[in-house]
Amino acid sequence: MKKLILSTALATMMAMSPTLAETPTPGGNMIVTYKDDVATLDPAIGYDWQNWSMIKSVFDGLMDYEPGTTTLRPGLAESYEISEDGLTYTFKLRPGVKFHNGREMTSEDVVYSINRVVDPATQSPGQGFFGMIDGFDATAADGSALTGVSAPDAATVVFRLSRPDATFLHVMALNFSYVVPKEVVEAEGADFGKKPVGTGAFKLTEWTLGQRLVFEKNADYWISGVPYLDSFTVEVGQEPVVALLRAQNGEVDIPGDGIPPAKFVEVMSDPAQAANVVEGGQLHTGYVTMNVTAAPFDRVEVRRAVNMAINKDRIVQVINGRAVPANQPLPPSMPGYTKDYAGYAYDVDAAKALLSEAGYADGFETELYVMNTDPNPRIAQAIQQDLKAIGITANIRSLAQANVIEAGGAGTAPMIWSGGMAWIADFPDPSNFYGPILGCGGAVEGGWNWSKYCNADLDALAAKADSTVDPAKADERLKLWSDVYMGVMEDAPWAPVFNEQRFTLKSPRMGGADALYVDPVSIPVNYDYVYIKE
Amino acid sequence: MLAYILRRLALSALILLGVSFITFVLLYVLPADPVRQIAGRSATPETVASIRRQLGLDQPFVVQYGHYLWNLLQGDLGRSYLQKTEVAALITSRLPATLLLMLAAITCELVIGLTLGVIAALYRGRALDNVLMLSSFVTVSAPQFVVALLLLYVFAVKLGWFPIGGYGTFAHLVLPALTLGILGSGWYARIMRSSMLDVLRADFIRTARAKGLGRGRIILGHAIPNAILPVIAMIGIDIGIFMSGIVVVESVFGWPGIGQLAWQAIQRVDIPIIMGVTLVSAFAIVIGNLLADLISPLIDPRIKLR
Amino acid sequence: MTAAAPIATAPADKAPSVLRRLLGRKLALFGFLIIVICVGGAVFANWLAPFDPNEQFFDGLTLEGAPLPPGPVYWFGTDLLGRDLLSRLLYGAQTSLIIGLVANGAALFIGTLVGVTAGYFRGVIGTVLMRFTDLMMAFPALLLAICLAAIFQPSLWIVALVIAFVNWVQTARVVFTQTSSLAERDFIAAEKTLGAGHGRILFRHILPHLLPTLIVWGTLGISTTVLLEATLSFLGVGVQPPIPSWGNIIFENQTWFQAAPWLVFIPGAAILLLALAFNLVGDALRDILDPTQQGRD
Amino acid sequence: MTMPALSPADDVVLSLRDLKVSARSDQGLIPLIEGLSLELRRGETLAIAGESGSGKSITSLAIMGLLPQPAVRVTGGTIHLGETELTGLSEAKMQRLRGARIAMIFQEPMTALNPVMSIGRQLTEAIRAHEALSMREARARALEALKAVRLSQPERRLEQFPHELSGGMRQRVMIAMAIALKPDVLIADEPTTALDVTVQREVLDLIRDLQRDLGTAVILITHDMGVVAEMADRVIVMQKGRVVETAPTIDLFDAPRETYTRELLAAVPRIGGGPARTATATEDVLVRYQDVSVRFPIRQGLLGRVTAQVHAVEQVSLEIFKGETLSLVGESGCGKSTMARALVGLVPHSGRIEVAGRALAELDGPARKALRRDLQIVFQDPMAALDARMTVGELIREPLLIHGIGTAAEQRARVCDLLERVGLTAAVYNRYPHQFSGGQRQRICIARALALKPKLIVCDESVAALDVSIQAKVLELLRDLQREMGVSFLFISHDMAVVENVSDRVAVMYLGQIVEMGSRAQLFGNPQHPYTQRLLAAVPVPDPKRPRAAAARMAGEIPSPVWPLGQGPARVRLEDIGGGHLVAR
Repeated sequence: MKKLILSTALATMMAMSPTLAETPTPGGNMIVTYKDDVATLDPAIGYDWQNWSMIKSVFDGLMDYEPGTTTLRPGLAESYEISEDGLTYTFKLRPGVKFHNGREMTSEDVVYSINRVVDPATQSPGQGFFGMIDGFDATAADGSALTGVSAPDAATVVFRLSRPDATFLHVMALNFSYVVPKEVVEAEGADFGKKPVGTGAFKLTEWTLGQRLVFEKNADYWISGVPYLDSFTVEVGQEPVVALLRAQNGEVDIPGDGIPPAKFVEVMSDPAQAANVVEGGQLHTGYVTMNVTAAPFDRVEVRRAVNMAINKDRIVQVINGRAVPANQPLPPSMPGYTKDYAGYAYDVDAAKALLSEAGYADGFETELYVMNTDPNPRIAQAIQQDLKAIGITANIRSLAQANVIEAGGAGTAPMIWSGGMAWIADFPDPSNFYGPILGCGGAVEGGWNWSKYCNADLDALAAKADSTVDPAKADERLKLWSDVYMGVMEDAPWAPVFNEQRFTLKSPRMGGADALYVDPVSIPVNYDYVYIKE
Repeated sequence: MLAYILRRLALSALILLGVSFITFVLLYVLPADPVRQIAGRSATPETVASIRRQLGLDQPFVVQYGHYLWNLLQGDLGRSYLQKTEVAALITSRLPATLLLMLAAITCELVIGLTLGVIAALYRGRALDNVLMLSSFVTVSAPQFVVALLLLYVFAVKLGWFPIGGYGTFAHLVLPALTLGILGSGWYARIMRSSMLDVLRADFIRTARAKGLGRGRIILGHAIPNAILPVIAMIGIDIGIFMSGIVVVESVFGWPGIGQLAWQAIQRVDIPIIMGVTLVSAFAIVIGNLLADLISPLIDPRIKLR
Repeated sequence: MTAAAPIATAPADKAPSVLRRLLGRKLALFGFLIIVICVGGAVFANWLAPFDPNEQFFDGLTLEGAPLPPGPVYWFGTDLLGRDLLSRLLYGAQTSLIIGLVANGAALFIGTLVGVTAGYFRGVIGTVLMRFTDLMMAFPALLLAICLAAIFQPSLWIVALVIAFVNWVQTARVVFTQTSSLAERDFIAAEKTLGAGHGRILFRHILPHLLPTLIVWGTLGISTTVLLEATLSFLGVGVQPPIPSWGNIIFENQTWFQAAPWLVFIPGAAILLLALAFNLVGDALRDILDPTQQGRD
Repeated sequence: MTMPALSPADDVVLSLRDLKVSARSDQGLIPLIEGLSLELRRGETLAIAGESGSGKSITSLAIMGLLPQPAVRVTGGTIHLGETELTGLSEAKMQRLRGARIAMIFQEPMTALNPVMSIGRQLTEAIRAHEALSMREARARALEALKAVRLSQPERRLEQFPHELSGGMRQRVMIAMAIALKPDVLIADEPTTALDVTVQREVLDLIRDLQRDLGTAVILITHDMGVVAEMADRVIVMQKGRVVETAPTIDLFDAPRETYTRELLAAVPRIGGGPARTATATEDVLVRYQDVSVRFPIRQGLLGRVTAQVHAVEQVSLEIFKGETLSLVGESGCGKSTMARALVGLVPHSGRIEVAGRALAELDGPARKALRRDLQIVFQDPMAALDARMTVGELIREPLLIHGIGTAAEQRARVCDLLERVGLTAAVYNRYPHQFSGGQRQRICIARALALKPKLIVCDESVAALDVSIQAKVLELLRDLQREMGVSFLFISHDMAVVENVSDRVAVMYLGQIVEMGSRAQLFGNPQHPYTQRLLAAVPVPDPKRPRAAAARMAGEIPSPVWPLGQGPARVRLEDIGGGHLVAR
C-alpha cells in the first residue's frame, strides 16, 4: 500500500468542492458573538466549542478537511505516505508556509508541537488522542522526547505508530496537533494561549479580555485568496437573546450561540428571518447513561426498558424540533451509522414487561443527573415523566457541569443525561464515539465512560476496526464499527435520545455556501471561507 | 484618623484571611474535580495524576492553603486552570468595568431612591406616598433579567437611544446602570423615607423654620443632610451585593464585568479564579465599608472614628 | 409641653386580641387575606390544583413546542414542558412559603442571636461574633450560597438553610446596633438594679423592643428570599426540578418573557403580592404591638 | 433705660386677641388654647408662666406660625405684629417675618441646632434668608452677633459644630441667631431649663442685657417662678390653655389673686423655706464610700490602647447613715450620677463601697442579687426608665417576680397597695407608661423602687423634670416614706432649692471630687467653698423685690476631667471646720 494524495492549487479544490457556487468577494469585517468568554487560543489546550473553530483559523495541522464537509484533505502536509504495515506515516511539508511572525515553518516545529501536546506539563486535554504514537506512554509519564515522531529533514516528518490506527489522519487534523512556533511558545510561556502565533488564515490582532477578539487576514496565507474576510471580530459576554436582537438589528453577523429557544419559534415562523437560518446536521448525540455496575441498571432488561420508555419525539418537540430522534450512539451524518437499525421503539407496555422480567414490576427509585443549563433540566424532566410511566421514579439532580462530570466519573450517578457536556465529535470518525465513553478504558474511576460499561469483545472488535488502515478496506472498517455500536445497543448501556441539529442565523450580507455555516468540524462557521456579499 | 485607617486596614487583612480560608475550605470539599476538567475526556489516569501533581492538588489541605497564602502574599493570585492565564490579569481586565458599573449603579440608586424617599416622606400618608412605596416594592421584587431585557428592548431596540449592550462609552453605561439603579432604588427609598420622617420631626427643623427659611432650603439644607446617614451605611452592604450579584445584568448588556468571570469559573471549578474573584470582591466590600465609615464623619461631624 | 398626656382615668380594660385588631385595619385585612389565600393554596394544593403540577400534557405544547397562553383548559397557560401553570403555582406556593418563612425565619433567628449576644454581653464573645459578622459581610453572598448548596446536595431544606446562612448577616448588624443602644438605656439599667437576670432582661425587655425591627426585616426579606431561592435554582443549586417554586418558575422561563409573558408575569405578581401582604401585615403588627400607638388604629 | 417715650398704642408691637388654637382628632376639634389675649410693648419682658399642658408653648408656636398644621391650627382670634395680622398670612409672607421681625429661642439648644452644619453656616443662613448680603458680609454680621452674645473666641466658633460647644455656648448661639437681625419680638421658650444653674444665670443676664441694648420686646415662656421673678415686667399665668391671671410681676408675687397662682407660688421651693426635718437619721452607717474612683478609658491609636481616662469620680469617701437623706449637688458632668451608678453596680469602680458593712466587690452572685433588694434607684426621666412595652402593673410587679416574693395573687395585691401608696389607683394596673403624665410616671418608678422595701433609694435627679406642683408632691411623698419606713435617700440634684428642702446632709461635687460637705444648715448657712458659693448665688430667687446678686462670672469653661494615662487631678483634701462641716482647702 503506497497511497499518496497530492495537494493541488486552490482552484482545483474549489472545483472539487460542490458547495461553493458563487464567486466570493474579498473584504469586510464579520461580527460573531458568544456568551461565554474565550478561554484560550492555544491549540494544545483549547477544547471549547467557541475557541475550537477560532484555533482552526489561526493554526493549521498536517491534515485538514474540505470546507463544510467531513472529507480529509492535506493541510500543511503537501503529501503523505503510509507504510505497508500502517505503522509509519511520512509527511512532506508544504514549502514556504510562514508563521504569523514571518518565520518559515519547518518539520522541527511539527515535531515540537506534537511533543508539546503529549508532554504532561502542557496539561493538554487532547493528550489521549496521541496514544497510538510510538513512545507515547513514556512521554506522557515524564515529558521526555517522543520517540515516534521525527524530522529527517526540514520538509519531512515521520510518525511511527505502536499500532495501526485508522483514525491517525483525523488526529493529525485535530486542533491538538496543530503546529506552533517553538520560540514564541517558549517566550510567551503560559500566555501563549492569549497571544497565539500560527500559520493560519487569520492572525489575532486584538484581545480585550472579556470583550472582544479581533482576527485579521493573514495576507501570506499559503492558500492564496483565502481567507475572504479582511477580519472578523468575536464579541463575548452577551446573552444569546440579546445577541439575537442585535443580529435582527443588523449589528451582528452571526450570533454564535445560535437562536435562543425562547426566540426560535418567532424566528422560524417569520419567513424573512427564517431565510437567513441555515440548518444542518451535527456530529452530536444526546443520550442517557445507565451505570451498568450497580442495581438496577446491571440488568440489561432494565436498560432496554429505559430505551423503550423514552418518548423521543416528545423531547424533540419540547426543544422546538431542533433535533432528530436518535436510536444509536452514532449520529446519522457519521460514517458507520447503521441506517437500517430500527432501535428500541417507544413502547411503554413492552418496557413495563421487561421491567417485571427483571424483577422490577413495581419499578424502582433512582437518580438522573443533569447539567443545570437550559434546556437540559427540561429534557431531564421529560425523561423523568417517561420513566414514571413505566414505574421508575427518577429524582433529578441538576448540578453544575463539573459536579455532574465528577459524579459520572466516580460512578455514583445511576443515570446521566449527557446534554451540554458530551459528545460532539472531535473528528468525523466512528471511533470517536467509542473509546473513552463506551470502551473499557474509560470505565475506570474518574473516566468519562459514565455507564462504566465494559465489553471486552466489543473492545477487541473496535481495536480491530481501528487497525484496518487500508483505505480500500474503509467500508469493511465501517461495517466493523457498525457492529460495535449494534453490540452496544444490544447491551443498552445508553439510551440515545436525539441528534442535535444546527440552526445558524446569519446576516443577509453573509455569503458562502450554506454548508460553511453548519460546518461539521468548524462551529459555528468556517471563518476562512465565508465572505461578505456586496 | 490615620491610626484609625491603619487599624481598619489591619482588620481588613484579617477579614480577607478569613474569607480566603473559608473559600478555600469550601472549594476543597466541593464535590467536583478540577483536574478532570483540565485533563479532558481521553486522559489516562496517569495523566490525571500527573496534572494533579503539577497543580499541587495531591497535597494535604494545609499545604495547599499555605502555598496559596504564600503566593498571595507575593501578590500572585495564581493561574487559571483552564485559561492558563494569570488570574490577576483576568481580574484586572474586568475590574474597571465592574467598578464603573457599580459606581454608576449606586449613583442611579441614590438619585432615584433618595428622590422617591424624600418625596414619599413629604407626602406621608397621602396617595403619592402609597404609590411610591408600592413601586419601591415592585422594584425590590422584580427579577433582574426581565427588567434588564425590558429596558434594553424599549430604549435600545425600539427607540434606539442607546446601543444594544457593549462597553466603552457613556451611552453603553446608561442602561445597565439604570437597570441596577431601578432595582436597588426601592431599598434606598424606604430607608430614606423613614429616616426623613424622623428628621422632619426634629427640633432643628423647627429652628430652621423659625429662622424664616423656605421649604426647599429646609429640606435640601437641613433635612436631607441629616437623613442621609443610614443610607451611607447601606452603600457598604450594596457593594457586597454588586460584587457577586450582577452577572445577569452584565450578560444582558454584554458588560465585561467580574460577575461573568466568576460565574464561568464556578461552572468549571476553576479554583484560582474563584479564589481571586472572592478575594477581590471581599476586598472591595471591606474598602467600600471603610469608605462609607470615613464619609460618615464628613456628613455628620458628631461621628468620631475610633 | 404641647398636648397634655391623656390622664389615666379610663377603666383598665384588657385590650382586644392582636388578631382582632389586625383585622380591624383595612390594609392589614387585605394583606392577611392574601396570606390566607397563599397558605390555603399551598396547603390545599392537592384539592385546588386542576391538574398534576408535574404532568407534561401532550396538548400542553404547540406543535413547534411553544407553551400555550392562558385559556379555558389551562387557565394560566402552560409552561415550556406543557404543564399547567396554575397547578404549578399552587404547588409552588408550598416551596416558596417554606423558603420565605423558614429561610427568612432562620436568618432572623441567627441574626438576632448573634446581634443580641454581641450587643448585650459585649466582651470577647461579642467582639468575636461581630468580627465574624464582618467576615461574612465581606463574602460575596451569592458565591457563598452556590458553594454551600453545591457541597450539601441541594434539597428544599438545604436551600432554605443556605439562604438563612447567607442572609443573617445584615440582621445581625442591625440587631447588634440596636441592642447596644438598648443596653445603654435607663430602663435596662433599672432592670439590672432590680436584680433581674440576663434571661429576663433579654427576653422580657430587649427582645420586645427589637420586635419592630425584626418585623420590618422579616417582611422585607420575604421577597428577596424567594428571589434568592429562584436565583439559586437558576444557577442549578436550588430546589431540584420538577418541584415548582414561584421563583424557579420565573427564572426557568425568563428568556421567554416576550414570547410567553404569562410564564414570568403571573408568578412575578404572586411573589409581589405575597411580599406586599406580609409587609402590610407586618406594618400593622408593628403598630399594634407598640403600646404607644394604641388607640390610633 | 433708654426707652423712648411713646404713646401706649404705638408702643404695642404684638397683640393677641381672643386667640383660639385647636387640635383635630377623631372626636372633632379639641381646644388647646382658648381666649388668649395679650399685648406686648416695646422693650418689655412678658413672662408666660405655667406648668406642662398649660398651652404656653403652643402660644409661642401660634405666634411664629409654626403650629404642626393641619393637625393643630388657629381656629379663632387674631395675632397682630405691628399692623400685620398674622393668622391669615400666607406661608411665604410669614417666612419673611420669621427670624427677621419675630425670632425664637428654644429650650434644647442641642436638638434645636442642626448637628451637621457649622455654627457659621447656620448663622449666615439665617441672615441671608432675609437680607441680600454676600457671604462675606453675612459672615461679618454673624461674627458680630456672636460677639454680642459674649461668646469666647467667636471666630473659632463659626467653624465649629454644635456638639463641640457646651450647652451654655449653644444657647448663646441660638440667641445670637435670634437677635442677629434685630427682631421686634423675641420669644424665648424655656431658654434656660436645660442648663446648669451657673450657666442659666449667665444666659438670663445676657438676655436682659441684649434686651436693654436693642429694645427688643421679649416673651419669656417658663415654668420657673424664680426666672419669672428675675426677668419679667409682667406675667401671664396659664393653666390648661386658659389665662388664669395677668399682672405686673411685683404685684403677682406680692398678692396673687387667683387660687391657682397662689398654689403655684406656694409649691416653688425656696432656699431657706424648706420645712423643718423630722429627725429620722441615725448614727448607723448604711453605705460607706472609701476612696472610690470611677474612670472611663479612652482608647486611641493603632492598637486601640487606652491612652487617657475620664476621671468621673476621683477617690471620694463618704458615709450615708440609716434613715438620712444625703444630697449630692453639682453641675452636669461633676460625677454625682456616676457615684450613684457605682453604688448600684451599673459602672465598675475602684476603691471600696460597703453596704451594711459588706464590700460590694466581695459579694458573690446570690449575695449581690440579695443586695439589690436593699438598694434601689429612681432615675431622672421616668419615661426612659420604664419599659414602654409593659403595663404599669407588670412593671411594679417585676421586682417581686425577680426575687420570687409571694404568690401571684400576693404580688398583685402588693402592686395595688404600692400604687395606692404613691397616690395612684389600682385601676391603672393594665395601662402603659405613655398614658401617664410625667409626675405619675415618676410615682410609678417610686412604687417600683419601694416594692422590695429597700434600705436605700438613690434619687438621681428624680424630680428635675417635673412641674413644681408635682415636684412638691413627689418630695412630700419621699418624705412620708422616709418617716414611715426609715429608708435612706441618696438624693442627687443640681437644684439647690430642692436640695435644701429634702436633705439632712449635703455634699457638693466638682470635677469628680467632693469640695464641701456638711449638714444642711452648715452648707446653706455658711457656704465656705467658692464653688458652693457660686452655685448658691446663681439660683434664681422667686422674689422680684430681692436685689439681683452681681453675677459671679466663671473664669472660663469647666476644666476637663480627661487625663492622660498615669496622670490625674490633684486629690482634694477635706478639712473639718467644725461640727462635721468639711471643706476643701
